[in-house]
Amino acid sequence: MKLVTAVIKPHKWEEVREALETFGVTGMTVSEVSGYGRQKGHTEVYRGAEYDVALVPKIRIEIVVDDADADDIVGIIVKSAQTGRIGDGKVWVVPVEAAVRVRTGDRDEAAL
Amino acid sequence: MKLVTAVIKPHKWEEVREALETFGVTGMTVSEVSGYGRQKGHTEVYRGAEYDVALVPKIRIEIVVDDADADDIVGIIVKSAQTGRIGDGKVWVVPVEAAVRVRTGDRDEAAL
Amino acid sequence: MKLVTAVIKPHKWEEVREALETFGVTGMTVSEVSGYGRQKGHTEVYRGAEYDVALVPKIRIEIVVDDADADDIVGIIVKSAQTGRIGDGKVWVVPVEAAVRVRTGDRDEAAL
Amino acid sequence: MDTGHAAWVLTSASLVLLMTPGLAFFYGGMTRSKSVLNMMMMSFGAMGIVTVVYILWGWSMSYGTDAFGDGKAGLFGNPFELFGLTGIDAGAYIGVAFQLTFAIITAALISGAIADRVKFSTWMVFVPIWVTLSYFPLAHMVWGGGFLSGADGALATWFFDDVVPVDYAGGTVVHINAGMAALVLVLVIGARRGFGKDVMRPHNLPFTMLGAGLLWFGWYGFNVGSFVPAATPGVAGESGAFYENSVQFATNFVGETGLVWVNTTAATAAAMLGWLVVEKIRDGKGTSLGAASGVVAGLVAITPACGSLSPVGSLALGAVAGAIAALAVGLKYRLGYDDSLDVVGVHLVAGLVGTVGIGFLATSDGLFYGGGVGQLAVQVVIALFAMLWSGVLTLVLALALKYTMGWRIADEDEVEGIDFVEHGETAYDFASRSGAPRGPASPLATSVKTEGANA
Amino acid sequence: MDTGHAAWVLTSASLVLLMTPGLAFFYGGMTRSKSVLNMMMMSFGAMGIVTVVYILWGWSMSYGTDAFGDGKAGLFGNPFELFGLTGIDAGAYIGVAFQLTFAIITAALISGAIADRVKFSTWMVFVPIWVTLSYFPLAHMVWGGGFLSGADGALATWFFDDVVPVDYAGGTVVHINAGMAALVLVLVIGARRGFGKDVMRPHNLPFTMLGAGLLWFGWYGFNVGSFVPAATPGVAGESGAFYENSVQFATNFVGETGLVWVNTTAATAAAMLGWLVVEKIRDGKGTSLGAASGVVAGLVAITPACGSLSPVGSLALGAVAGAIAALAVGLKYRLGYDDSLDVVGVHLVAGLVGTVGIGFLATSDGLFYGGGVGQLAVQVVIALFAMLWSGVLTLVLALALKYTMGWRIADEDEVEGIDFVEHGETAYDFASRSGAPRGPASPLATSVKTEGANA
Amino acid sequence: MDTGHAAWVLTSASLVLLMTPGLAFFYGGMTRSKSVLNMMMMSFGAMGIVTVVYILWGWSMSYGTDAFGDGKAGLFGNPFELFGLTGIDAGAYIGVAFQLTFAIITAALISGAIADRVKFSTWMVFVPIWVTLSYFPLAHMVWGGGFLSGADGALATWFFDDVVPVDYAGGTVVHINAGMAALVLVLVIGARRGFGKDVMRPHNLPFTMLGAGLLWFGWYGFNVGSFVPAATPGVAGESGAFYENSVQFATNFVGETGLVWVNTTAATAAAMLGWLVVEKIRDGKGTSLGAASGVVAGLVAITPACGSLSPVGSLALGAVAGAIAALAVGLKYRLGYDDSLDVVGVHLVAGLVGTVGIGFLATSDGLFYGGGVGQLAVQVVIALFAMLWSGVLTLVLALALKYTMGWRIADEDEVEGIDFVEHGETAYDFASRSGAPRGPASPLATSVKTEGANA
Ligand SMILES: Nc1ncnc2c1ncn2[C@@H]1O[C@H](COP(=O)(O)OP(=O)(O)O)[C@@H](O)[C@H]1O
Ligand SMILES: Nc1ncnc2c1ncn2[C@@H]1O[C@H](COP(=O)(O)OP(=O)(O)O)[C@@H](O)[C@H]1O
Ligand SMILES: Nc1ncnc2c1ncn2[C@@H]1O[C@H](COP(=O)(O)OP(=O)(O)O)[C@@H](O)[C@H]1O
Repeated sequence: MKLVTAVIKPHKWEEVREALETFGVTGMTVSEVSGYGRQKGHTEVYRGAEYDVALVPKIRIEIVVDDADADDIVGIIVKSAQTGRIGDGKVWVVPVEAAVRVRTGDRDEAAL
Repeated sequence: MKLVTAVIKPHKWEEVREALETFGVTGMTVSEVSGYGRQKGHTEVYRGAEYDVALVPKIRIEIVVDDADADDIVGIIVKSAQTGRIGDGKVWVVPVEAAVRVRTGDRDEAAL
Repeated sequence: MKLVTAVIKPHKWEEVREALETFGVTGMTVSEVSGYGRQKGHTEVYRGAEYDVALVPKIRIEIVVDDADADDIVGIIVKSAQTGRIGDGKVWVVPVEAAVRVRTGDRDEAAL
Repeated sequence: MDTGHAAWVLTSASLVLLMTPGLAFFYGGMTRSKSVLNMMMMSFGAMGIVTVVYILWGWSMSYGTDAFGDGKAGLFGNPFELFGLTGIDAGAYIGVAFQLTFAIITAALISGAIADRVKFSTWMVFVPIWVTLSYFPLAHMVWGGGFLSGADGALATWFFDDVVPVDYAGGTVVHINAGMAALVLVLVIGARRGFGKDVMRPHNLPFTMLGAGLLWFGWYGFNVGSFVPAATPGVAGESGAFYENSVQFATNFVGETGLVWVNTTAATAAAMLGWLVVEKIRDGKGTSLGAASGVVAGLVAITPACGSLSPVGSLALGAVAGAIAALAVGLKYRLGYDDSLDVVGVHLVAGLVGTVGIGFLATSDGLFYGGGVGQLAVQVVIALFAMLWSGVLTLVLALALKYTMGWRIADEDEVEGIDFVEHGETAYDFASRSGAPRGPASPLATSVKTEGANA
Repeated sequence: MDTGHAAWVLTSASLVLLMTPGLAFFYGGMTRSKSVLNMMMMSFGAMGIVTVVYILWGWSMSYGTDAFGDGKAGLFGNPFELFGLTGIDAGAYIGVAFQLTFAIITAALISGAIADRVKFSTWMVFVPIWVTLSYFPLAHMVWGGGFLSGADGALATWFFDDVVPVDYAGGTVVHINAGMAALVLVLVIGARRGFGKDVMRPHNLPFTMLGAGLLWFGWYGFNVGSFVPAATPGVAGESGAFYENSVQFATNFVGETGLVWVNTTAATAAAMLGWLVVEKIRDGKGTSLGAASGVVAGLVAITPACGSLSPVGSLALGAVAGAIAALAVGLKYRLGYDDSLDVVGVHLVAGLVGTVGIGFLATSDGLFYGGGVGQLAVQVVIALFAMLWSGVLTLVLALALKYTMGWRIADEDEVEGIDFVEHGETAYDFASRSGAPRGPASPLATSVKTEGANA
Repeated sequence: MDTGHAAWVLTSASLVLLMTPGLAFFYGGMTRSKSVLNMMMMSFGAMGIVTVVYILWGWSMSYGTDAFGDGKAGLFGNPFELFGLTGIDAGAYIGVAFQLTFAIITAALISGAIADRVKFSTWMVFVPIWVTLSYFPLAHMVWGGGFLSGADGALATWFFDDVVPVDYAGGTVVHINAGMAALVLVLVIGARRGFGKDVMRPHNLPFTMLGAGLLWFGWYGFNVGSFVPAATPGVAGESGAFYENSVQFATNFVGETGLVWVNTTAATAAAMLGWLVVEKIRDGKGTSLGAASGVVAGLVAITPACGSLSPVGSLALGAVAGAIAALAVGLKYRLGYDDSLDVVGVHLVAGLVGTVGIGFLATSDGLFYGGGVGQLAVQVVIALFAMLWSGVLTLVLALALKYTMGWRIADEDEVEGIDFVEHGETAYDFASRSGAPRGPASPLATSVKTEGANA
């Protein structure tokens, strides 16, 4: 299995979720993170003091998938999360040696 | 070494922590995440407008462990996090090539 | 490629970011997490009831890097995040099989 | 003016002034966390700009002698007569104090309908012009002895020369006026990006509860402070006339203010319950947002009627107003217009319920109390006239601004959040997350520059 | 009634009304974030339902003529005599206004003891019945010339016919009554799931500070507004009688209200410091929750005593009350009953300290001022009687509801959070996290449906 | 004292008391989330300790007969004369009530300058000594017929025997005094760790708006409550003297209080706009923090002047004060001193603008109204004297504490967060994150121990 991790723009979350659902992804784990990269944060002013906000909010998605589906899923995410503007994010894939469903103890493919 | 990642129900955190402590896990990194899966979120109503909340809160635990301990630790987590109801979560294992303790610079097994 | 994950003390974030920038790291993903380990949380008192706070806040940094840079980057993080006091955190490295830049679809090294 | 009465008017003016910050929280809690500051700034901005224009020409337009005609039952007072309050009787200042707070909150009420999407600069231009075109004239017509008062030549007298229209504290001048303006602005400005699709739920309901609590508290000044010694028409203290602290005056004062206080409370409580019951039946649960909304609906409905009803009549009026408003707020989704925080559903609807309800429930001559249809007809007439006046003038002004300054911020700015875009701020920075107490300064913002300060 | 006095009573009634939203924040800040809305709704719900019953029969039961016997020193007034306030003297409305706010907050005070776990529907049924059984009768007995007043035939006169029991603003009627009811409910309803094991720390201490500030502010209406012209027994304005604004009345009014204001402030300040000192000694640190709690403990303690003590005596009473309450709140862990937000530890304990403290500190006849034990004995007697009355009637009612509607929500619902389960809401949605300002609508909630609105 | 006047003073005292909790929110919202409780505790702590010392010797030092000399135009009253308020006229309590609230907020104002870094214990020792050395004497000098009053032998009479210095409600006694003390403390205590480098932005701007709203509301008590019947010098009711409720008194009361209310509002509104305009020009955006700050700057500036200006003059004074303060707050970065929440920039600067502005804008004898330079000169003199007095005494006290108890908490504690370190608490626990409504108790805090409670 593989662990696909995607970092995307928050307002694309809905589209990505729908695209993955359509493809048949039944589960994932999501978290709010901050991104640092080419896309720069903005500047705020408090009583004349300017603050640069270096980071921008992103949504981080983790999905454990069968080896077979990994590429398709990466493709789907890239497609559905794309705006073409700087800051769209990254997707990366890591090998998974084992997975278990806590409720049942089912292992690996059966766990997903 | 391995990286064991577990996504569990928030109110099971205490039990999991205690079980791992008993086993001898001295450290881990925890974060609050949102889960998407068979367990569905609920519906809220604001001035007659219904909102479906698609995600449910989960706790994400990351533990870097010796190869030897990986299976036991996965087992302990599954056991202590289980309620038998949908939404209990997942545990997965990923290979780790190196680990360092920042304070000392100790590497790998010594870093844990 | 490798995925370097670092868990550090929050107030060291700035230094780590600068050190990485100097080295030429152009992007990373950051999140606020809670750490459990040798460093103990503190105790609060509400109307005479004491609460132990088991976890301490940490910053979690994820960087996907070229194989070549992995060790240097780990070294830079360790160096810049070090205070020598308990709780400085951990850094670990995991293999990455693929990476994509969402905006362009560029893959692997080109995606970083 | 009697000193006891004066002490109460000073208290009341301060209470009504507090209502606008209260409104900022009532509304601010309902917005998304990226828009709360802008929502509050629309209220605070109104406090700033309306105060200035009220002192310059607002009082004069409201309570000065008619600008045109024989000076009787006119549309608005001469703005230059008492410009800058120069040459007014010292006894009138206390009336200015009380009245300017009404002008402020009326303008601020409108803001809830156009949350999250309007240029702050356009709002700050809209407000002073709107109060000049719509508020000051209506205040003059209703309370300044103008066209909607009981003065001879006034509208009511065209139909029934013996019936005096009743608007104790502002059902027409404040709520129908603001509600109608809100409706027009929503239609002119359009819906928020993602309306009906994205989730736009309240980001901080305790703030909304706080706002409801402060509004309820302040409303005692609004309603009970509107007591007018029978001896003078017009607003308390306006003329600066002095009343002997006679047994007679004291008895009137104690009796009327006590009744108005109780009625205000009765209607508010009943409306809260009315709204909760509708929710319980329709959605299965009574919500805190519903309770807060019901409180406001009840306060709005009783505003014009608080001097004419019995406590039990007030309970009835409140219950009806709460239930109707609870149903009304759902309509916007059907009709597809984005009255973001339900200003129309609450203020226009409940304002109409209260203004017209007087025709049924007035203990003196309400339909249910054996009175004829006269009062009812007159109430309907002034309500319609107020809607017409406010609607037309707001439309003209809203369109004029649309094609000059423009109302909307850019779509992407709306997504990013109006707080940052229009004010360069973020409402909250809870440095480290819940449960992780040793909060460092949030690591997510960096490198302070202070050139700004040196500019 | 004098107009200056009337102006102050109107202000006071409004201030006391504000105390209940203040309480909603004092309590709401102490709950967990998943329970804050329900906690606030228990207060707002009381504002709704108590207002209705007070207007219908509450005033009549409190200040009407005795339901039974010779109409003297009875247990409660005839609920039907002034039902719906029909036929009351116009001058009495202002008294209704002031008194109904006391009934509201007394009921709301109880809610803190049973936070996080009670069906909202059961609460909304409990409140109106409880005020009818326990509050209105005690108000009648103490302030309505009833069994705990100084009237002949009253309890006190059985022991010492010359000593009049003192409860200036509600030590027995409000605080001992609410505190005792809270204790009974906790025992009947039981502890929160995880009590003593899970962490249940305050989720928003600034809200608790806000609540303490608003309570302190409102309490001036509560205590200082309770001034009663010597001429009449019973509550200010109750009779609607008129007082000449003579030098004599003015002097009494200014002197007594000034003293009560200062005493209220003195005791509150001293209690805050008293609580902080206990914490500093016991836990090593003075906390903000302790300061807020001390403020309330001081206000509670001075409530019955504010008219009888000197400012220095008030400092003493406050310091003692703050220290004792600070120690008392710890007991629940020893005794293992879950008085969630310490209603017993604060209101019952400090209420007793204040009521009994009068016997020691009253400048007229307190033990420390050379008075005999008479006053002390009488104060103890009325305190015990109030505890007995409230305890028994609350127990009966609580058990009746337990076996009919039931009190508790399901255990899993308690874990999930009562706000969602009972009200279908979540208090907060800080869209994107701290430090990440470009907050989009939280990505974690999706797809708005509005059928609900069309139902 | 007239009962209407008394009713207003009671209301005003309560309003000013509320200002300090309001200040706690105004300041608390500006701190980082790890410091908010400590910031609020500095205000609440002042409410506790100042009340105690005010009752013991504060009133006596402020309004007692001069401690030295011929009892005329002295520096402070004899602390033992009315110690513990024993033997004061009953009519004076209401004056004590009103005045003690001024002492509380003056001390609390200082705290904003030294946010996040000061031992709570040192603060609690500083406050009572500071009010004794700096506040009570200045109150005596200005309002107690002392050295800065119009009494013969007073400072002003050395220069112009016909000009009476004007400080209606506390420009010198409160704002210049607190602002100067803040400046001295900042220099003695030093900057926060990371000042000018780390980001220290407000963690909860809605709280700051709430604070501004409550301050504005409470300020009506502050200014309008300072009305003094022409008949007596000194504070309203101080003497307990009784005024016939004559047409004359009523007319004065209504006229003066009405004007003061309107002027207060005018200056506040104009200052808010003035501050926003400066921001718009300098930074491109008007901020909510700017609006809130402008509100306070305007209130500060009009405080001494509210009785002497016309409404239009008040608009002018406010606009100037708002603009100047907006520029002044930037200076600290240039000068590199960490006046954390701009107490100097707002209170000292705007306090000077208002005090001196009277010399220009007073309708009676201001320079712009054809008066001579006399008033202007006198205003400058009393302002300088107040700065000198406060500066010197604060410096001595601050240094004494620095070398005894010490002011600063440890650096690492400052990083960790003063709330936990000094109070053992964390302000917020938003159990589960936004958008994830089924919040369990935060999993991040564990195992409750209650031994503490049993200690
Ligand atoms: N090397 C990296 N490792 C992990 N995350 C990264 C890396 N580079 C970028 N990111 C994430 O991707 C987001 C977008 O990257 P950015 O450089 O801003 O734009 P783009 O990917 O379009 O060039 C960043 O905000 C960050 O969260
Ligand atoms: N493929 C997946 N990859 C990553 N996390 C997953 C995946 N599937 C489920 N999860 C996580 O596990 C949680 C529980 O899964 P769910 O399907 O709801 O119940 P169950 O595991 O009992 O069948 C989800 O909320 C999500 O956080
Ligand atoms: N085995 C582990 N797996 C993942 N994270 C860990 C592990 N051990 C420690 N950590 C993280 O590293 C942080 C510091 O570890 P700790 O034991 O407290 O100090 P040190 O690393 O200096 O010995 C912890 O708070 C936790 O976030």
